[in-house]
Amino acid sequence: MFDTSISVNDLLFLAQGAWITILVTAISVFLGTLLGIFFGVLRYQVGPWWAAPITFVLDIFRSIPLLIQLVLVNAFVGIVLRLQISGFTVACGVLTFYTAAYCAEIVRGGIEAVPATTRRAARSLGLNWFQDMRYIVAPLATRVALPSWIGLALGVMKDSALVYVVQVTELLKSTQILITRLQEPLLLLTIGGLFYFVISFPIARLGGYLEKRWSND
Amino acid sequence: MFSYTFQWNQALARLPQMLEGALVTMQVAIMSMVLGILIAIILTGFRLSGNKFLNAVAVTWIEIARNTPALFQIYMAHFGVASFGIHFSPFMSLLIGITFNNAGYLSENFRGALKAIPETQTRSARSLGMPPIMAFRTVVLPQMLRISFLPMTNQMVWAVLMTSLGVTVSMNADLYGVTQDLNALTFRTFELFAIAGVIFYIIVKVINLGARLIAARLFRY
Amino acid sequence: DMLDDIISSGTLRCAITLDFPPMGMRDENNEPAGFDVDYCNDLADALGVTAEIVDTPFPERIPALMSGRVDVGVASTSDTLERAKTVGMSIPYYAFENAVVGNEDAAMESWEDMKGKTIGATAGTYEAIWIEGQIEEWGEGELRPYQTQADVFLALSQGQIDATVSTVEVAEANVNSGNFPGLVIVDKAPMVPDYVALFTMRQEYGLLNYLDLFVNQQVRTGRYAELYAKWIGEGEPADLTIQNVYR
Amino acid sequence: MIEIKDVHKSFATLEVLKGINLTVEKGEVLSVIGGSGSGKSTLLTCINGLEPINSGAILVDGTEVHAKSTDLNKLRRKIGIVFQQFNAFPHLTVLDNVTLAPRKVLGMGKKQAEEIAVQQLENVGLGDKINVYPGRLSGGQQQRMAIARALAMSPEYMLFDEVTSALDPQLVGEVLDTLKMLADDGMTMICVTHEMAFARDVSDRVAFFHQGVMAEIAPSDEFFRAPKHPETQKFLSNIRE
Amino acid sequence: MIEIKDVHKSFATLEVLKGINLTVEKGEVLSVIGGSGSGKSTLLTCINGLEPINSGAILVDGTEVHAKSTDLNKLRRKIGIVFQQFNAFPHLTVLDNVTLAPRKVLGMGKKQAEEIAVQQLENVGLGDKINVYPGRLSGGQQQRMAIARALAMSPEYMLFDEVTSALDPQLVGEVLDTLKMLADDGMTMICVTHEMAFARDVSDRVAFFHQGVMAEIAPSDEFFRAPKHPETQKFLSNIRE
Ligand SMILES: Nc1ncnc2c1ncn2[C@@H]1O[C@H](COP(=O)(O)OP(=O)(O)OP(=O)(O)O)[C@@H](O)[C@H]1O
Ligand SMILES: Nc1ncnc2c1ncn2[C@@H]1O[C@H](COP(=O)(O)OP(=O)(O)OP(=O)(O)O)[C@@H](O)[C@H]1O
Ligand SMILES: [Mg+2]
Ligand SMILES: [Mg+2]
Repeated sequence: MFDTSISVNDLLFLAQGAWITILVTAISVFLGTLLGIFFGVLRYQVGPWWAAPITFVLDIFRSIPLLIQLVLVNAFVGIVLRLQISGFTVACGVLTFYTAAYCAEIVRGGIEAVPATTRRAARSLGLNWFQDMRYIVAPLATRVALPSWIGLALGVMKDSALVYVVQVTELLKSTQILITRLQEPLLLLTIGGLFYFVISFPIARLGGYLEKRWSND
Repeated sequence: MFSYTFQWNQALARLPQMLEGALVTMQVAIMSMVLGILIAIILTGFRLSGNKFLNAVAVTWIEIARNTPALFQIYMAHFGVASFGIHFSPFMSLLIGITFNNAGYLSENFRGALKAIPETQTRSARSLGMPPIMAFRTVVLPQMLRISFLPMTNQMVWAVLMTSLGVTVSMNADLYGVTQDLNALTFRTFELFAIAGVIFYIIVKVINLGARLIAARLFRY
Repeated sequence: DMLDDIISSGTLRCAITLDFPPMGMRDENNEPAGFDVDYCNDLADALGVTAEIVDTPFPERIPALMSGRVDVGVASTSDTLERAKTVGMSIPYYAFENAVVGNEDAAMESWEDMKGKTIGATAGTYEAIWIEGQIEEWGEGELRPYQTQADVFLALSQGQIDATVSTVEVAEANVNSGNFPGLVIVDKAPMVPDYVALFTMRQEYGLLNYLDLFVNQQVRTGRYAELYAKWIGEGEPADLTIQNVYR
Repeated sequence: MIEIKDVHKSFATLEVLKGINLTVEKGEVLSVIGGSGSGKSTLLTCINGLEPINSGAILVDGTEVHAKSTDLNKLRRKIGIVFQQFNAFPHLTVLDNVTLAPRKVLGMGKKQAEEIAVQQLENVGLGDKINVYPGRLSGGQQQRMAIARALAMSPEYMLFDEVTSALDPQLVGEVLDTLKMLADDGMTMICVTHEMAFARDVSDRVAFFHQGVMAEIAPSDEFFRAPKHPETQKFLSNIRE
Repeated sequence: MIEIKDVHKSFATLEVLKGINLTVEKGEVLSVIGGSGSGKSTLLTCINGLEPINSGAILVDGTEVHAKSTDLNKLRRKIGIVFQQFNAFPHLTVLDNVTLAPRKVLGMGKKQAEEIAVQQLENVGLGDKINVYPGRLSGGQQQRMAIARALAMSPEYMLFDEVTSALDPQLVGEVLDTLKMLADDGMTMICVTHEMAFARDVSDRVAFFHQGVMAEIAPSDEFFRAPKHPETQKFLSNIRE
């Protein structure tokens, strides 16, 4: 149908880029979520005043462009600290905190959405703080937070397109490499976009589905 | 502790240039928001119109905007559409890319906000003898904008952050572009980008603060 | 020092820009290839280690070295004095002539027709800096600094820009590739030949010394000419010897 | 006069009104009671044309509501309606809530609209809340504001759909008093309600809806003294007064 | 025995309890009535230590609730409490709602906990709803489930905070019947309520709260027959029975 010189090899090359994208995303989202839960619970528990320093630091990750975060951290660990850290590690590190910054807010929102009376009922039954968190708050907050969390995970995946600045060849960079050689920008960009779409869309739909399902019961 | 010598003076000397870039960044962000909101309202209308074709147009737009990287969208606005012989300047490409992204996300927000407005509101308005458009404009729209105000503020912040992606379409007048050019000249990477980061941070804080002031003025209920 | 570190680690990490054919590019298996790639491999062989090619866009070359991501830059890097303040340069290992490449529709006769046109270049390169200076002198025209050489030629063939300045080798390779319809080489650019050097951390004298000697050996042994023939083809490579002193 | 003639109405496959016949005379107060889902709200929204009907006809002062030629926006000016909840426009002050329709729909001047609004708000006891936003009002005050808002259009008929059932028990009384005042003034009203005391004391007739059918209608004292339909009896006995 | 001795309690600058003295004997049923904001709910949450107090003391079987040394989680096992709304854990089935605390707090085995739970659920008439989620229950059923859940911990005291006031009128009866059954079984109970008939018929004594003060307390027949405090009289006359 198309007159194209894109070979199976090239598609595999793209798939490899997609794999890097998924890997970077998975690592960052996993670690970032753990950190985010920690910070989110901490923030909720100690109140806005005591949490102010954490809030401030996390806020930075949400207030300056990811591109600058990557360049800065890369320059800092490399040029200033002179540590031999791979670009992949820097990318995952920055994206982890980037995820954590947003995740902490989502977690806090989720906890706050659990009605105080429900928690009072739990504590009144003799459940201690931890049991209340584990058996009542966590499951209920998850329902509230999951849709936003999925949105966040997808956001991180899309934003991971920027890790090319620390020499990580992810999906979009792979696409650009092929464009360099094959000079079929429109077709290649469409294929690259399709890759993103194929990863992102089903997960987004799953989020929508869960949201619907849980809002019913 | 560091073997590296910071040379802040050299970087700070470039501050005026960077502030000029920040102005361009703000310009792009604001324009992309204004256009984005207008288009988002139209797209929302398409989705609620019941017309299959219009709905498909809106859904396609929204899903692409939400499911592909902004960088991709901006790149596409420059190199992708050029394959059809349509050329946009770097400024326009960036503006179009961000606007496309804004419109997609905002439209989804508007739809959610509309759902949150009880149907009785429209019914009350219609019962008072208002035609549909008047009921929408005087009763539904103001409430929708209020519910969407926080998401709109967030989108504005993202629009500012997204301007940094303009370098891929050879945009070098915005804050990030200016910083990168200066970096090519002086290689004070850390210092220059740290300053750019601070400027971005301040811009974002000002937006958040401004939004809060506006909200306090507009939404006194 | 770094020379010892490289030898004992067993790998040499080279920053190479892979969208700069024929110096750095990817073959049909998307593997790195080109003059610079071979040059890096030769260097690794000389050191007795294996080479690792780190694909590095032009604007990122020096940051990549500074941040310890690579050991040596083999990336057609012009040896400007400005850069030498930050990194250490070897003696030149190659020299480019620059050419003005235009889009047919822009109908240019000589390099001076670039005046007032929209000119693209790769951000942070020797050419970009030169063009910026010219535009300032002319007082009209526009520079569009793209992130990669490929984007520049893409934009040029799409007609988004009217012209670019690039090395003769790259210009010819791109024009002859047939990938970019509508490109023509207009003229030589009146620039001082663009000598490019290997670079590494500026305080690593041991390694810099080694690099100087290595470059000279490449010339002496004819490997330089051999690589030229392989990647650039007919013609004469630029003379990198010093008459009666250094062969 | 509101005439409802053999009205049938379905949502998709669900038949909600199964042939309703009913006439409400000028000046009459009719209460409608019945179980949840029996079609009471639906009937009200059909009367002012918010919902289409499947067959039959509804005539208000001789105008057929669902006729193509009827200007519904004009017709609705003479039929005020207040719903169970979310009546207030939260983004407008109490005064703006009330003046909105007179100004935009009737094209009234600002001053005149405000005079009328203040008058109506004072009638319902909200003279001192004119410049607050509805969010600051209690539920009962919001409902009274909604009544004032409807009255500002000088309607000839008022429809009330369980206007007290979303309210705290303490607040019910104030709203019912407002309705009573309206009834005493001679307004033609159809009130869907769960308040039996109100139905008995204020209305001229009471209708009982059961699964889309008007099972019984009778003058109010007769209705409560001697309900005829077995479902009516069951319904009334279930409600502890 | 619950002893409340001169308890003061403030939220920030707002004094909500202004020196409450009250003793509830084992087996006694006390109803607490009073206007909104008079501090009734606050008192209940102080009794099981959910809220700290500013001064005074609350003793449950001689243990001071707010003493540092008191193990609150342990104390709470013998004080069941049911709130006005949002009692159910929506993510757990009815059975899991009831077995959660016995299993996690008392460390009971799954089988034993379920036996007790089924027993309690049958007592409150929910024997057939064991495996549904609370979202599928009516408000009245949810409240009865909450009662069963509290009872599954075998508490010695039960506190009820307006457990019927968020319910539709039809559903109030079933919950009150459950409370009555409990009272008949000899449970010690403090019921904050708006249901005067219940207060009169079921409780031994009735207390009236007014603006953070216990204005009056008396045996229930006396309380309703001859209220002494003027505020009590006003309150009672305002409630239409
Ligand atoms: N827009 C709608 N779409 C589909 N079904 C509807 C719609 N509105 C109402 N129904 C259904 O029509 C039936 C009658 O509804 P209606 O609101 O008229 O009852 P009601 O008598 O007012 O009950 P309630 O006392 O609960 O207000 C119900 O089964 C309801 O679910
Ligand atoms: N957590 C809290 N923070 C601040 N103020 C509170 C809090 N809880 C209750 N109050 C205030 O304390 C006062 C007493 O509240 P309480 O809930 O005890 O009243 P109540 O008698 O139970 O009223 P109701 O009948 O409305 O439930 C009220 O003015 C209330 O606003
Ligand atoms: Mg209804
Ligand atoms: Mg209370």
